[in-house]
Amino acid sequence: MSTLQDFGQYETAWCPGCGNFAILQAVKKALVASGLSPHQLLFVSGIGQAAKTPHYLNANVFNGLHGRALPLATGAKLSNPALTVIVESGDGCNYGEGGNHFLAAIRRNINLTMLVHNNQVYGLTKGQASPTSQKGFVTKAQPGGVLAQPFSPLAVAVAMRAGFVARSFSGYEEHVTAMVTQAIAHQGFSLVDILHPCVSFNKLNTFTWYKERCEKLPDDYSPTDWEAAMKTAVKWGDTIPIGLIYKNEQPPYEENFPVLKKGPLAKQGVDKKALQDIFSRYL
Amino acid sequence: MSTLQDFGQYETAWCPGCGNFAILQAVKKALVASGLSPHQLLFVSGIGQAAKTPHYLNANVFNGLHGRALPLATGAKLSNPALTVIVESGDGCNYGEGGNHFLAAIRRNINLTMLVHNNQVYGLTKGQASPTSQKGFVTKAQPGGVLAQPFSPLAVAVAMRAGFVARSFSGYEEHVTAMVTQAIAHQGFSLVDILHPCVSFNKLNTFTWYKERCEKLPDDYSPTDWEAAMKTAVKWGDTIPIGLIYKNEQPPYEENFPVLKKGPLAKQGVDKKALQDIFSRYL
Amino acid sequence: MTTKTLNIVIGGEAGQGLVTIGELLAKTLVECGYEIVVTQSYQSRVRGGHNTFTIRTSNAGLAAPQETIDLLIVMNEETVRLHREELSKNGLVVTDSSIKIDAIPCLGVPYGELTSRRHENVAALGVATFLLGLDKTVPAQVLERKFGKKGAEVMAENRKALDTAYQWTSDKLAQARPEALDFLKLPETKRQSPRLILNGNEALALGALSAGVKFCSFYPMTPATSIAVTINQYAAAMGVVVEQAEDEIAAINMAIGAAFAGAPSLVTTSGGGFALMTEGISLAGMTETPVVVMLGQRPGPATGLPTRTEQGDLELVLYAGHGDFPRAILAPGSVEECFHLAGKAFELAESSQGPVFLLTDQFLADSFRAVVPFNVDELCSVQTGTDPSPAQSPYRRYALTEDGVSPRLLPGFSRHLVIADSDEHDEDGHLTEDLEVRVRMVDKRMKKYARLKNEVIPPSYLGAEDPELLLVCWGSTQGSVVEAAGALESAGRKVGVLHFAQVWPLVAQHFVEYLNRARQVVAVESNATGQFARLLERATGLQIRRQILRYDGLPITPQTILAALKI
Amino acid sequence: MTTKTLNIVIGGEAGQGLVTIGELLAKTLVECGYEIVVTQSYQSRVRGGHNTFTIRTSNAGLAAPQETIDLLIVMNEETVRLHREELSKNGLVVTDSSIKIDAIPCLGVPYGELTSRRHENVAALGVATFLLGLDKTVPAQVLERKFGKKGAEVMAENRKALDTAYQWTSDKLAQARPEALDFLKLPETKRQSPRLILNGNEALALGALSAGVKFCSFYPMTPATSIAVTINQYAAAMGVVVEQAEDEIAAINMAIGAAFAGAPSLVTTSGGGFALMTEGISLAGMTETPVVVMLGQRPGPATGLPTRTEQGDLELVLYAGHGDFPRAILAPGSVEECFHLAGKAFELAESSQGPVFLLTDQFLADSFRAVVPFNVDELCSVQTGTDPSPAQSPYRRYALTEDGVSPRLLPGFSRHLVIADSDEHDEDGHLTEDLEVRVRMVDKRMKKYARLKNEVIPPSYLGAEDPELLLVCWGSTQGSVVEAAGALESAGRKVGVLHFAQVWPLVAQHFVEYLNRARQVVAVESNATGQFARLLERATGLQIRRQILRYDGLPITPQTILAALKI
Ligand SMILES: Cc1ncc(C[n+]2csc(CCOP(=O)(O)OP(=O)(O)O)c2C)c(N)n1
Ligand SMILES: Cc1ncc(C[n+]2csc(CCOP(=O)(O)OP(=O)(O)O)c2C)c(N)n1
Ligand code: SF4
Ligand code: SF4
Ligand SMILES: [Mg+2]
Ligand SMILES: [Mg+2]
Repeated sequence: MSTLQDFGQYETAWCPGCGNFAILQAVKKALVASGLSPHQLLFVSGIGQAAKTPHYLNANVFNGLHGRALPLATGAKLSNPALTVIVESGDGCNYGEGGNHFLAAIRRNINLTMLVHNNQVYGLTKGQASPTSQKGFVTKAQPGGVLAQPFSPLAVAVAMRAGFVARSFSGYEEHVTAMVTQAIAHQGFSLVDILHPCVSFNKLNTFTWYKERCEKLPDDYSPTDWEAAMKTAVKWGDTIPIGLIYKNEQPPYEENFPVLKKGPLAKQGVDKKALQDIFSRYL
Repeated sequence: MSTLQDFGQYETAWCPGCGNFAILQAVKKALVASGLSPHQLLFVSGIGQAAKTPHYLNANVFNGLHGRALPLATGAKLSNPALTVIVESGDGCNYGEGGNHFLAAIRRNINLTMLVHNNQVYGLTKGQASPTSQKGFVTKAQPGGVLAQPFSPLAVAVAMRAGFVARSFSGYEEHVTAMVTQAIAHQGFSLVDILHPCVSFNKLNTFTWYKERCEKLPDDYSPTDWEAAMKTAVKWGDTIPIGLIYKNEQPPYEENFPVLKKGPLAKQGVDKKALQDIFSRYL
Repeated sequence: MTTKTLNIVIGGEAGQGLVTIGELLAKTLVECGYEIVVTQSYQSRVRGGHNTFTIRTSNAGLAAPQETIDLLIVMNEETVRLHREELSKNGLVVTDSSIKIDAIPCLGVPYGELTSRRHENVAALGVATFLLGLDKTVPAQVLERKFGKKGAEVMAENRKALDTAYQWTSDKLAQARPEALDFLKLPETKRQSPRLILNGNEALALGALSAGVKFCSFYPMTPATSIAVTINQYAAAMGVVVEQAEDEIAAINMAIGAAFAGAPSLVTTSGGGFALMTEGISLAGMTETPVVVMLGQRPGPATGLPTRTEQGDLELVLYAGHGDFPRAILAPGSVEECFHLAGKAFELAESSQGPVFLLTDQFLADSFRAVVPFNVDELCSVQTGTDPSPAQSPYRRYALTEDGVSPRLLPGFSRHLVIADSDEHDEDGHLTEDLEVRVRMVDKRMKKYARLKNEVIPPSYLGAEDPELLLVCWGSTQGSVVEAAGALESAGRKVGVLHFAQVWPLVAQHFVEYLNRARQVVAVESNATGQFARLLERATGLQIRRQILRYDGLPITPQTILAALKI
Repeated sequence: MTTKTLNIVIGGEAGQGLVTIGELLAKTLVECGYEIVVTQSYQSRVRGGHNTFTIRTSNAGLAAPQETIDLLIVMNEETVRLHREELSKNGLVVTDSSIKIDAIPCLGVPYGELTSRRHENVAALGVATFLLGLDKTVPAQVLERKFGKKGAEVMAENRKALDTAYQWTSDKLAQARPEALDFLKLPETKRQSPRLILNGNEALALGALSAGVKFCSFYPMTPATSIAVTINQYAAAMGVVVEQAEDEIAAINMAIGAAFAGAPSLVTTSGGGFALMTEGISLAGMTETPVVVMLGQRPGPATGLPTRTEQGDLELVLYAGHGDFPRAILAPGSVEECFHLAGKAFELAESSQGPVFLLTDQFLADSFRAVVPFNVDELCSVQTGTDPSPAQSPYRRYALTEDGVSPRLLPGFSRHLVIADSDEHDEDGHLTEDLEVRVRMVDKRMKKYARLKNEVIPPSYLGAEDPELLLVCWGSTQGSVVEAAGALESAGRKVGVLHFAQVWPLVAQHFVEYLNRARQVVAVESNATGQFARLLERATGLQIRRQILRYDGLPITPQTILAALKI
């Protein structure tokens, strides 16, 4: 059991008006709603504006390398499955530099919650295109506009039948809270792609732009229908669906390791009897 | 114009019975059918058994690093778009080590032909699981069987609306030839995932196993219908569809660069007048 | 002519427009004929925090930053708090009059009364123009060039802000503090013929363009991003393909592919990104593909201090890649050298058919200087590949030659087929398991060092014939070391400076005499362990016992050196 | 007791089962009481090509491979062609009688008549058993252990093939070539108490298990794969999670995550894969996370010769990662040392809270030897993390301490929160832009070298007090260098051998005397440029003028050294 206060209140290095503030607040609320205490949590992030988030709340934190939060979190989870492990980073970090790990994490269905602050731009490095930037988006580094198709994390995740695939928008703090809470509760890999404005570098996908388009999924939407989910996942236009798009219950990866049933690896000693048996195989 | 003889006949380092032989032969036939001469072609490969293929035919070749064929090919294509660039490597190389480049190449829609020899195993390193290995597949490195879901390259490629997405099977040499020929003709990114048996390390997905399952798409199948393609792309069971699953005509990436209209970069000198103008901006 | 040197610091939060004031003032100073050295200090955030834009200026030659502050233009109170200790004896703070400062000389400007919020930075320029005694028409022209295109109205507003602030300062100081006026007034100087204002990264970009770079791949990383971004700005005009890659591994492999296909190719990155390219570097070495890597250093390990400066990646670059193969490493000491060595890097990459590195750092990357314009007609660009016409069939990409360099045909430009392989290969480029061929190929590759050594830039030496003290440095610290040496000379000591603009390969004959001759040798570097000193020891067998090392993320200044030497 | 040493080479194509014969024969020899040194040579392909499995054996101690062949058991004609020049004076070829060989001593075995195709390798074992004069019951027991579980029938068939071939050889030689018999017959030796037969990689795996490895991530790469695969074989029994990662970058980051969460963690790779981990190494350095990396070296650059041996990655490992931070590098010289240093690596990683490397190579990885069983009770395993109970709140992960090592709490094991950061950070682990803190943190990290230096394994010295010739070596070449030194001693020269099982950090006092005392120092290494010699020069300031380098992909043998020294 915890309260909002348990997660602290810190000064941030974000720009006034940035969507990250709302996400931070929603995450704290979700942690309270999940009944988790700071010491049970491990936040793992990469590098970027979003990746600073874990520094702004009380928890165990590993702020790792740009793009490498997922494998680091995977190692930590496989070392101590009792930890609730949350990966929190930006679109560039997770879908650009870290794209290969995104695919692998989905395939493993490891029980991590992946929160992607998706502002469709590289914020911290001052405004280059990210994999989710729209075609034609003009930046200093892309003076002729972005030439590639944007990456659709949800389409790929649903195509790969990821465990839990959701989208939210920082403008709806309660919605973010709900999605994050559900994602944490989900046993297996869960992705929440959270759209949010970058007031400094993305003048195209602004708060209003998102607000006008983001639309909650209808109440009767069934996230277990893969075909419908696939169609929903690729929707991106005048309306952008937000909510739990797809869900697929499978045993999480860590349950495949009988040794992890015995608790965290750090507490498991060396079984000298077993070791002796192994040696004797080489006699 | 070329003949089969132009592409030579070499001794290989493959195991007798390996599916790579048929693919090599089919590729040569496709080159002839495409009317390409050896010097117009650049084959780029990574490292693995499949990645040796370009050494066994006459063409320009860059046999690069494990997993890095796609970016290398992208650089070459953007340097000289007149080259027909074909990427040829294994499932481990392209979907494992090189997964992030696979996503990026699709997003760019760069005009490369990507031939993946998919034997669902790491052949050259003697039989570890690859990203396409089936769940439960037992190897020396996975004594308890593979724990993750297999990667479905076609599902991801179609979900991302890749330009040309096909599957073939080395047991049907003519089919491989046809798919590769069409892929070369396609202007934009094209993927042909070619299933083939590894007689040495994959005792599960054998020639017979594939033969019993691979089924050509019906004549009336329309590869431009995305929803149908998505359903087809995820089919993997008692029947495995082979053929052109999805096609999506978009201008290829290299056409975005006006400078490439003037020919290969190697032949473009330094425009001193333009340079002088640039200098004067800093006065 | 008396010389005067002033250090002007503009400080505030990120996003407060201090870079705008700084750039306008720097331009004004240069047009008036002064020299400048800009140092930018900022944090890894987009808004807030504490940033400075520092212009050191003089009517005499200048190549180093300075630690004390003569004029401090502040956008917030915090800046005063953080820098008040650094003010020189007559140092003056210029601030908004709403900010109350005590116990130090201060000029409170009522910006709110003089102009609108949007024009406060131009007003600050007006204040500085008066304080420094500059010709008022110059900043007006500078503004004209910057805002002229935006229409007469915009221009008029800016002009008004400038004039009003200038006039206010004049009136105010006439009554109140004329002594400050004198201290800050720059001596008159000759207008020089027009000079370029470039920072290190811009100079690298222009140097690469001049040398004929045709392909540039990168993944954004401070402080290297602006090299690629600057090239991209001119990509259409100069016929270059610039590609932001999905990651650094893609960036280096793309560049290798592009170079193989004939484009002079460049990759820009910083230490962490370069670390990811290590395997690719080895590929360039093995396949003998020319590729230039420009690395903007910042403090490590890992993410470290992303926006600060350091010279900590020398050993990383020297030993990057598994296996032995030749390479060259350049390290420009000034903005001008950035331009020229960018060209040299492309030449060396092509002539040695392998990777060539250029090490810069955040300090130099962001440091604006005034540079005499380059003569376009004298600039040479690199020729890629070998003429295919005399080649025999079958063409052998890795033919064994006297000097290890084989004719490099480009694929698709003739009927000859070009085969490159990351495995050990035979002369024809196909993979081999013949272990005698292996030995010949290693020897062939290593032979290319002879050619690289022939083309080495020897270190520059400045100072007395028989110095009692020899200061050894490399890369961006040159200006500070030279200035420190000058100060020591003035104090009566015999000092020499040996600066390496190329740090690998080293040809001991070029400089060992200097090391031997000096009574004491001191290495000066921006890193924690003296990486270059170690390399010199390796190359000469001589021990360099004393080192001045700075690794707090700020550039080495003349003061750093003098203080360490306890002068 | 006379000593005799024989070199037995079994050669043929990949897939012809020569490893099976080799392993059976090696086991037989060890059980009979002989020493063995196995060398495996194979190509980067699965079938075909040319492979050998070489067993050097003796009734005396033995630690090196040999180049001449005394008994050549061939599976195809090509093997004869490739190796006939290497046969010793009385060397004998054993071949299928269908293969016709001229002008060299040869025993044609009619395998087809003696047994079925499937049992030819057991028949070859029978022939060898007779030729070497071994007790016939021993290979029978070896077969029993290998095939016994497959049922009486299988066993009987194998037994029959063995006996028939043994008998046939006995009959044949009795009439035809008794002199060959004498040459190949091994002197009788005492049966020893049972010994383990391990190759280098197996010993590393068992060493890691004994030390308490709990997490191992890897991406397959020759010659390192079998370390992780062996650990995985026992993962369930020993409580280890072994994970094949999607790439090497994932592998190192997973290991760091697992180690942070408390598991003693290991990554295995080769040079090319390690190159990709460079950034991750820097992360381990910055976050002070213990992680062990075992690197199986093979010839580079790039893909190089994937199945051959080299010692070319020393500098890569020493300088991997941007920025300065401490590390240790171990390099076992024997299979036994592989076992023990695996344990040492985990200890050092935990005590210094950072990356520790162990360098092996293809030669050692694949080289089987007989090893006296380890005493399980004497083995210590590593303790991870610090007891949280005395920790103050708020816990500071990077608290500044005397020796730079901070108490390392594990996340989730107490109410204390553990914060690790790849940016420069404060004592509490949160990122900082305070440049004074930066300096303190660099100093803190570098201080840990003192602890590492205290725990250094000094090089081992063997030989005369005042040698005229000192051979310096590291890692896997130890056996060959010691044997070469022995030969030189027998020829009347005074020789010493200095072997480094730890190559970083180096404590000059441990060995500089040896270097100074010797008239001539010669470094022996398997790489093209003498990387370790360079490192010794760096550490001592002494120049090592003579080097014996081998870089054709084969291991250094005593003959390599003797030939180079022209003895
Ligand atoms: C290996 C490496 N490459 C590049 C960088 C530079 N870098 C830091 S953050 C960042 C982009 C961040 O974008 P995103 O993940 O979208 O986060 P945001 O700042 O937008 O929240 C980059 C390229 C780095 N730190 N490390
Ligand atoms: C960076 C790097 N990591 C690992 C390897 C080792 N390696 C070579 S080939 C290969 C797997 C090949 O599998 P796949 O791509 O499926 O090709 P196949 O042999 O099955 O055709 C691996 C892991 C390498 N060469 N480089
Ligand atoms: S740059 Fe953009 S993402 Fe970063 S803090 Fe500012 S508004 Fe937010
Ligand atoms: S190992 Fe498998 S993929 Fe490789 S050549 Fe043999 S059969 Fe083919
Ligand atoms: Mg972003
Ligand atoms: Mg494969």
